[in-house]
Amino acid sequence: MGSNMAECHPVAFQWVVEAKQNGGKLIHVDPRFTRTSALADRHIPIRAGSDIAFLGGLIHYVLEHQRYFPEYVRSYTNAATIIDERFLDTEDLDGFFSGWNPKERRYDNSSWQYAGGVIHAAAGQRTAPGALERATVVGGSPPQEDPTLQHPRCVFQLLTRHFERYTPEMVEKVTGVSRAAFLELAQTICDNSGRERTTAFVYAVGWTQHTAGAQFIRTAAILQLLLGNMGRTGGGILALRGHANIQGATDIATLFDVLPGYIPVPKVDDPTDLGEFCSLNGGAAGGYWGNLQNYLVSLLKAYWGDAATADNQYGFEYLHRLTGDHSTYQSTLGMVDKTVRGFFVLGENPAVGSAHGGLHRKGLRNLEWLVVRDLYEIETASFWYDSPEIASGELRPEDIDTEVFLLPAAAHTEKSGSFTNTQRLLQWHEQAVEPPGDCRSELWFAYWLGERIRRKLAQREDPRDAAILKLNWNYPLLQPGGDPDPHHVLREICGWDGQGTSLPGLGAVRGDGSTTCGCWIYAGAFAGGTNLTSRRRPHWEQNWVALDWGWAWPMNRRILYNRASADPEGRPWSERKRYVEWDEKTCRWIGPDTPDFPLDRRPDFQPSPGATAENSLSGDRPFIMQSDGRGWLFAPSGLVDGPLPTHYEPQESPLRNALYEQERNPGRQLFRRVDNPYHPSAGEPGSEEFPFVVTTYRLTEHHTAGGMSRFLSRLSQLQPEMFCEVSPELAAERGLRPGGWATIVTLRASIEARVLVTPRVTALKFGNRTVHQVGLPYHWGSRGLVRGDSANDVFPLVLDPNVHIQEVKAATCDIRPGRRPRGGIS
Amino acid sequence: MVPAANPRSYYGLPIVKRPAWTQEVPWYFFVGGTSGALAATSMVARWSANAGLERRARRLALAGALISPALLISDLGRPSRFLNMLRVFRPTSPMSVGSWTLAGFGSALGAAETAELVGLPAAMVGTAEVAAGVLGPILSTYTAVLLGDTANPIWRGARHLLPFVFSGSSMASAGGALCVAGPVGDLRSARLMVVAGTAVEQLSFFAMERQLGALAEPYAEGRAGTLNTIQRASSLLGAALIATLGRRSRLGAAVGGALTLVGSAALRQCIYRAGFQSAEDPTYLVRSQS
Amino acid sequence: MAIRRSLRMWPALRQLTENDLLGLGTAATSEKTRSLQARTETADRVVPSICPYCAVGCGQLVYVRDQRVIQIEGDPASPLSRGRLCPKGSATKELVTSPLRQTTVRYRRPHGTAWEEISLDQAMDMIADRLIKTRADTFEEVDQQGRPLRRTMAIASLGGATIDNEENYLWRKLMVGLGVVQVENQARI
Amino acid sequence: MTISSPRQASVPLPMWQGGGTRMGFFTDTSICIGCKACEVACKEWNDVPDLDPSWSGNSYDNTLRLGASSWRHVAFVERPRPDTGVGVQWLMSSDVCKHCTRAACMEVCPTGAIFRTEFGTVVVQEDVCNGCGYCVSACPFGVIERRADDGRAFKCTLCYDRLKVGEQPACAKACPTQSIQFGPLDELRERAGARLEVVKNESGHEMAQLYGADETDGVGGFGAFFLLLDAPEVYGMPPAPSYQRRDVATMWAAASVAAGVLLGGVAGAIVWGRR
Repeated sequence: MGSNMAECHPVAFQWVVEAKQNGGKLIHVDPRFTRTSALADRHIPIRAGSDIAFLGGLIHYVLEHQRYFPEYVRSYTNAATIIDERFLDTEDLDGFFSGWNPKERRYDNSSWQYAGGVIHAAAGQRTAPGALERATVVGGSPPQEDPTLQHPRCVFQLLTRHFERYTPEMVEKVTGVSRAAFLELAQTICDNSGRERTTAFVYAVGWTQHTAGAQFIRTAAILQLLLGNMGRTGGGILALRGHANIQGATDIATLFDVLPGYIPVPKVDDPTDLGEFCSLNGGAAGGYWGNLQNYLVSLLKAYWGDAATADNQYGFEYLHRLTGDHSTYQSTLGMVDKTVRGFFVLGENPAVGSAHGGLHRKGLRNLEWLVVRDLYEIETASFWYDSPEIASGELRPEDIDTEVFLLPAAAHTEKSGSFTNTQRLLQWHEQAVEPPGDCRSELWFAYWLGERIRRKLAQREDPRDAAILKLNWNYPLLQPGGDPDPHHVLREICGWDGQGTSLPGLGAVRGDGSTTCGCWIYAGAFAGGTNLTSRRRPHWEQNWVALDWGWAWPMNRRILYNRASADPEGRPWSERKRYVEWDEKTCRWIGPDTPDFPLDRRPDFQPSPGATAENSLSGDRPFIMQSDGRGWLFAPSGLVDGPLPTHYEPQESPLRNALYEQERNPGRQLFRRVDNPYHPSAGEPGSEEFPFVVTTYRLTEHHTAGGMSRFLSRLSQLQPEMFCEVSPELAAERGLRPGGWATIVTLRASIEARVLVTPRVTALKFGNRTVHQVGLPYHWGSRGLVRGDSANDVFPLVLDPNVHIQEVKAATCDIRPGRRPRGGIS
Repeated sequence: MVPAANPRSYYGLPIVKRPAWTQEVPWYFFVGGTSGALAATSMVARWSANAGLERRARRLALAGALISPALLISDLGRPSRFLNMLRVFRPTSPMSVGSWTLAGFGSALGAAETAELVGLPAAMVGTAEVAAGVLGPILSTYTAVLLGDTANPIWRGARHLLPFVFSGSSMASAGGALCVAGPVGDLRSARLMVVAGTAVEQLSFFAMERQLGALAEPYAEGRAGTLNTIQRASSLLGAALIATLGRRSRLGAAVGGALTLVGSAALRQCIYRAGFQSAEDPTYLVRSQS
Repeated sequence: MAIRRSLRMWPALRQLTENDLLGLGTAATSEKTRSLQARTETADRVVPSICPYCAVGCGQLVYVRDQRVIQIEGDPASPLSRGRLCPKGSATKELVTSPLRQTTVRYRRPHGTAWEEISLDQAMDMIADRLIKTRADTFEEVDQQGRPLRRTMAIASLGGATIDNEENYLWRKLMVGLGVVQVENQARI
Repeated sequence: MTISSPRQASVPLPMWQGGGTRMGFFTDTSICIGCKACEVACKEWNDVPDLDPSWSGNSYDNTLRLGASSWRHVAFVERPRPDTGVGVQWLMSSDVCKHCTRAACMEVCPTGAIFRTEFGTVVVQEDVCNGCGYCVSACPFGVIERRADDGRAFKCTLCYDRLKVGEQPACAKACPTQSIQFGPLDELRERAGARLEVVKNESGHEMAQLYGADETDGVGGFGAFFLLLDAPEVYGMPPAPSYQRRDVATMWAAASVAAGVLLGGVAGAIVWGRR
C-alpha cells in the first residue's frame, strides 16, 4: 500500500517476484493500476488519502473475529496497559481526542498517558508533559495492567472501541473498496499471519505525503502488532525510500529537529542543564533511550573535541535552540517573506521537486544569495532566466536580485563514502576517477568552507563565534587542498575511546566524556579499526542474511526487534519461522542474524528495582527502544495528533468525512496566506469548481524531480513528455482526446500535460457519487533533454504535524481539454 | 489501449519492415532483366545467322550490363563496399547468386564485344556469347526469387509466379528495345517477342493477383495501384500497336516498343512499391499467417 | 606475397578450405570479428560502488581505463541486487560521463542576465563572506525572555539524500557550529 | 507447385562451427515489470544511438519497435482482463532479435556480413556490411534495419563480445526480475516448459504459450524465445513466422522454368521471325 514497488524499486521487487513463485501472495492496494499491480495477484483501487479507514477496517476485522495473535499481543504489546481515566476518544468527542486546545490548534497529551505515570516516546515528540513532576515509567511493567485485557480503560478495549465503526460497510463508503474485495483481503491477511506465517506491508511516499501521514503508518503498525508480524522474518512494515542516502541523511541528521542518531535538538523551553534536558527527553526512562546522556555527550565530544569538557557541559551550551517548526517549508516561506536571506541547495531541486513550486521559485527570487551544488544545471539554479514565470513574461531576469552560485559537484564515482540504504544497511562506494574541472565532493566543500570561515572569524574576538571556532575541525587530507579522508570522518561518526580505539558498539558509548561518537547508532561500523561498511563478501559465500555484506545499524542487525521472532520463553514461534532464539547451552541469543537484544539476557530475566535504561527491561520485552519494551498499540506520547490513528479527509477532498463531524486532521499544519490558497472541500461553496482528485507519482524511467534523469538521453527517450493519466469515463466527461493535451487547473497553478486515457485509472463509486482521479508523474521541469510542466506546481502547502511532510498524494483539481494559456502558469 | 481490431495487432504498427531499397532497385530489375533477354536474343540470333540482330541485341545487352551494376552500387548504404558482394558465394542468397551471375554476365558480354572488335576467332566470340546467353535468362528471373525470398507478404505470397511475370516482361522489353533501336525491316522477331512476352507477363500477373487474394490489395491501392494501371495500359497498348501498326510503320513499331518499355519498367516499379504498402499494414502479414 | 595472403584470406576461398560450404560460419568472419573482445576486459581496474539513485543500494562495478569510466554494471556478489540494475542504474555511466555535466563554477550577479565564469577559489571566498555577514547581521543570542537561542534564522540548507553519510555529517557539524538551524533534506519531502 | 508446410522444414539446418553449446534468451513475459532496464543496458553496452524523444501515447511504450537503434523493445498492452472481464490486464514483454535457427537475414546476406557464431547466435559484422538492405526485407520479425545516417544494417548481437569472454548479455544481466534469462538453449527450453505449466494452471492464463521454443516451427525455433500470455500478434510479433527458404528449391525451379520460357520464347520468335 502506498508504494509502487515494481516501478520505483525494481531491483528490490525481484524478491517479491521470487516470493510469488514460491507461493507468496501479492496484493496491491493503490489508487492506480501500476506496473506493480500488473504483477500482483490482486489490485484493489482505493481513493487516495483514505488508507486509515481501510487499515482501521482491517484492525476492526481482526479484533471482531479474534484473528489476532493472543500470546504475542499479551506479552509484546501494551494491550494490557491501563490508560489515564481522563482520556477521551474520538468516539466521545466526534473526531477529537481529549486535550485539544483550539486556540493553539494543538493537543496537550497528558490525558493520554499510562495511568499513574508518564511515558517517553522512542521517537517524534519526545518530551512528555510534566515528566519532571510525575513519575516516569521505567522498566518492563507500567504501573497498571490488566492481563485479561478486560479492563474498560486498558489499551485493548480502547482500541476495540476506537475502531468499532470501521466496518466493511464503512470502509466501502469511505475508500470505495467494495465490501467483498475488502473481506477477501482481510481473510487473506489473517490466514497469512500467526505462528506459521507472516504478512509484510510495503509502503513509500504514498503513505507519508498526507496530512496524517505518520498516522497512516501507525495504523499499519497496530495491525502488524495485533497479527504478530513485527520482528519476524517475512513480516514488518517496510519503508521504501527514494534516494541513495535518504536514510543516512536522516540518521546523520541533516534535519532541523534531530541531531545525529535521532537525539532531539534542544528547544528554547528545554532545561539548560544537560542532565535535566536528557531526563526530560527520555534519558530517565527504560529502554536504550535511557542512555540518552551517553549518546549526547559523545556526540558533543565529536563536535567540539577537547573544547567539550564537564565544565561547559561538553559543549551543550554551544547548541542552538528551537522555537517551533523550522522545517524546509517554513524556510521557504521565510525566503518569500525575506527573513531567510541565504540558501544552500546540495543535490536537491526544490524549484520543481517540492509542493507548490511557484512558491519555492518566489522564495528563490527573494533571496540575497543562493548556492546550488549539483551535477547539472537544474531548475533551482536557473530559475532567474528559465522558469515558468520568465517564460510567461511575468518577470525579467533584470528584476531578480538574487545572487546565484552554481558549484559543480562530484559524482559518486569520483569520491569515496557510505550510503545507508532503505533497510539501514551502510555500504561503501570507492572513488573510481578524479572529478572533472571544478567538480568537488560535498566533503571537500563543507571542509574548506569551514576552514575559510574559521580563518576569517578567528581574527575578530566575538564570543558568539566560540561554537564555530572551538569546533573540532582537524581532518587529515587525502592530498594538500584535497578532500578530508572519508574513512577518518566515518571513524569519528562511529566513535572511539580515550585511547582512540574505535568503539566495538553502542554499548561502549559513554556519557563521562571518555568516548567520542558522532552518531551512536553507527557505533560499531568501524569496530576493530576496519571499515565494515566496505565489506563485500559475495552472497553465495554466506547465509541468506548475509551479515558480511556492508554493515546495518544498529550493531549489524538486519531485522529490528528480532527478539520477537521467539516466544516469551525464547523458543521459535514455529519451525518454519525460526530466526532468533534463546540457547540454554551457551546462555545466549542465537540465530542467523545479530540478535536485537542484550545477548546474554535470559528470557525469564526480571529487572532489579531501580534499574534504568535497557537494564530495566525484563527478558520478554523485545521492543528495546521503547521505555516499557513493548510495541505500542496505543501511543501515549510521541505523536502530536492523537494516540490512535483516526480517519480524516485530506485538506482538499471531494467527500465529507463519513466517520466524524471533524473533517480533517485537526493538528495539520496550515498556511493560510494569499500565495497559498486552498480549495474549498466537499460541501463548502465553490468545491464543485475542483471536482476531481489529483495525485502524483514516479515512473521507472525517471528519478524524482528529474535532476538525475532528464539530462540523460538514455532515460529521457523512454518517457519524453509530461502526461496525465485519466479514466475513459473522465476523458468522455471532459472531452479529453487520447494523445491530445489537457490542462490541470488549481488555484495554485494551471499546468498542461499530454493525455493518456487508460482503464488503469478507475472511477470510484460512492453511492450515487463518482469520484474521478487524475494521475500526474512529477518528473518534468523547464530544463534537461525533455521538458514539461511540473506537477508539484498544482499543490498547496499543507503538512503533517508530526514530520512536516507535505500533502501531494491527494488534492483536488479541475481538468480541461487543450493546452494551458500561454500567458503563464500561475 | 490496443484496439479490438481483428486480426489483432500492436497499435496497428508494422510487424515486418518496409523495404530498405531505393528507386534504383526496380530500375535494375528492368534494365538487368531486359539486358538478360537481349543477351539470349543475340545468342540465338547468332545460331540463326542473323548477324544484324545478334550485334544489335548484344550491344544493347552490353549497355544494360554496364548500367546495372551502377544502379546496384548507388543503392547500397555503403557504396564503397560494393566489392564485398563478391566476398563470399552464398548459394542460400539470391542476391549473392545474382551478383556472381551479373559479374559473369557482364564479363562474358564484354569479352564477346572486345573479341569481335579486336577480331579474335569467331569461336571465341561465340563461346562468350553463349555464356552470356545462358546467364541472361537467369539474370532476368532471379530477381523474382530475390523478392519471393523475403518476409514481405505480397512478394512472398507470389514467389512461384513472380518469375514468370519477370521473364515475360523481360522478353517483352527486350523486343521493345529492339523495336525502338532497329530498322523496320527485320523487326518481325522483335515484334513477336513483344507480343509473346506481354502475353506471358500479363497472364502471370493476373494469376499472381488471383493467388494473392486479399493480400493483393496494394496492387489496387495507392501508388502501386496507379503504377499497376500504367503498366497494364502501356504494355497492352504497346503490344497492340506492335501487332498492328508496327507491321508497316517504323514509327508505329518505335512507339509500340517505347510503350512496352514503359510498361515493363512500370511493372517493376509497381511490384516494388506494393512491397512497401504490404509491409506497412500489419493485417496483411497476420492474415497471411493465420 | 601480400596478394597471395589476401587471396588466402578471401572468404570465398575459405568457404572451401574451412569446410563452410554455405559460407554462413567462420569462413565469413573478418579479422576484426575474430579478434573481438569485451571492453570490460581492457579495464585498468574495477572499482566497487553503489548505485546513486534510489535507496535499495544495488551493488555496482565501475570499469576504469585511462582514468575514464568505460562501463558501469551490477555487482553479482551483492546479496541485495545480485548484479541486477533498473533502467536508471543501467544509465549510471551516462550520469557521470555526460557532456551536459556542469564542470565549471558559474556565477550570476544580482539583476544579471547571464552566467559569469569565476574561479572556484573566488566563489568559495565570496560564499564564506556572504555566510559570515548574513550570520552576523541576524544572529539571535537570546529570546525576549532572555532564554538562550544562539542561532541565525536567516540561512537555510536543503539536501543530503543524494550525498554520503560522511558529507552529511560534516555539513551538519559545520552548520551546528555556525548556529544555522534550518538544515533539511529530501526526507522531509 | 506444392508448398511444404511450415511444420516440415526441408532445408538442412546450417551448422555453426566450433560446435559449441548454442546459447540464447528465454524471455518470460509473465514476470516482466516493463522497467526497460534491458533497453538502457543494451544501449549503454553496445553504444546504440539514441532515438529522438517522442511520446507515443501507446501506454508506456515510447520505443515502439525493434530497429537499427533499438535492439530491445518493451511492449505494453493494456486491456480488460480476458478471464473475468472486470479490471485491467497490463501485458509487458521485452522483444529482441530471435537469432533464428534458420536465420533468413543471414542466409540472404550476400556479403557474409551476417554469420553464425560459435554460440549459435546470428551477428552482423559492421566492418563487412555494405548496406544492401536485403536482410531488412528478409527478416520475418522486422528486427534488423538499415541505419539511415550510417547505411549499414544493425540488430542485437546477443552481446557477442561479452559472450566471448564468458559474460552474459547486458540486458539479461540487468533484468531485475530475470524475465530475460540467458543460458544454454536446451536448458532454457526445459525451464520454459515447466514455467508454462505453472503460468497456465496456477496463474490461470489460458492463452499462455511458448513462442519459438519449438524446433519444428517455421524458422526451426528461436535462439531467443518467449513465454507469452497471449497470441504473438498482440505483442506485435508474427503469429506463424515461416522460413521463406524452406521452398527455395521450388522457387528456383519456378525461376528456371520461367528462364526456359524466356529462352524458348526468344528462340521461337527468332526462328519464326526468319520467314
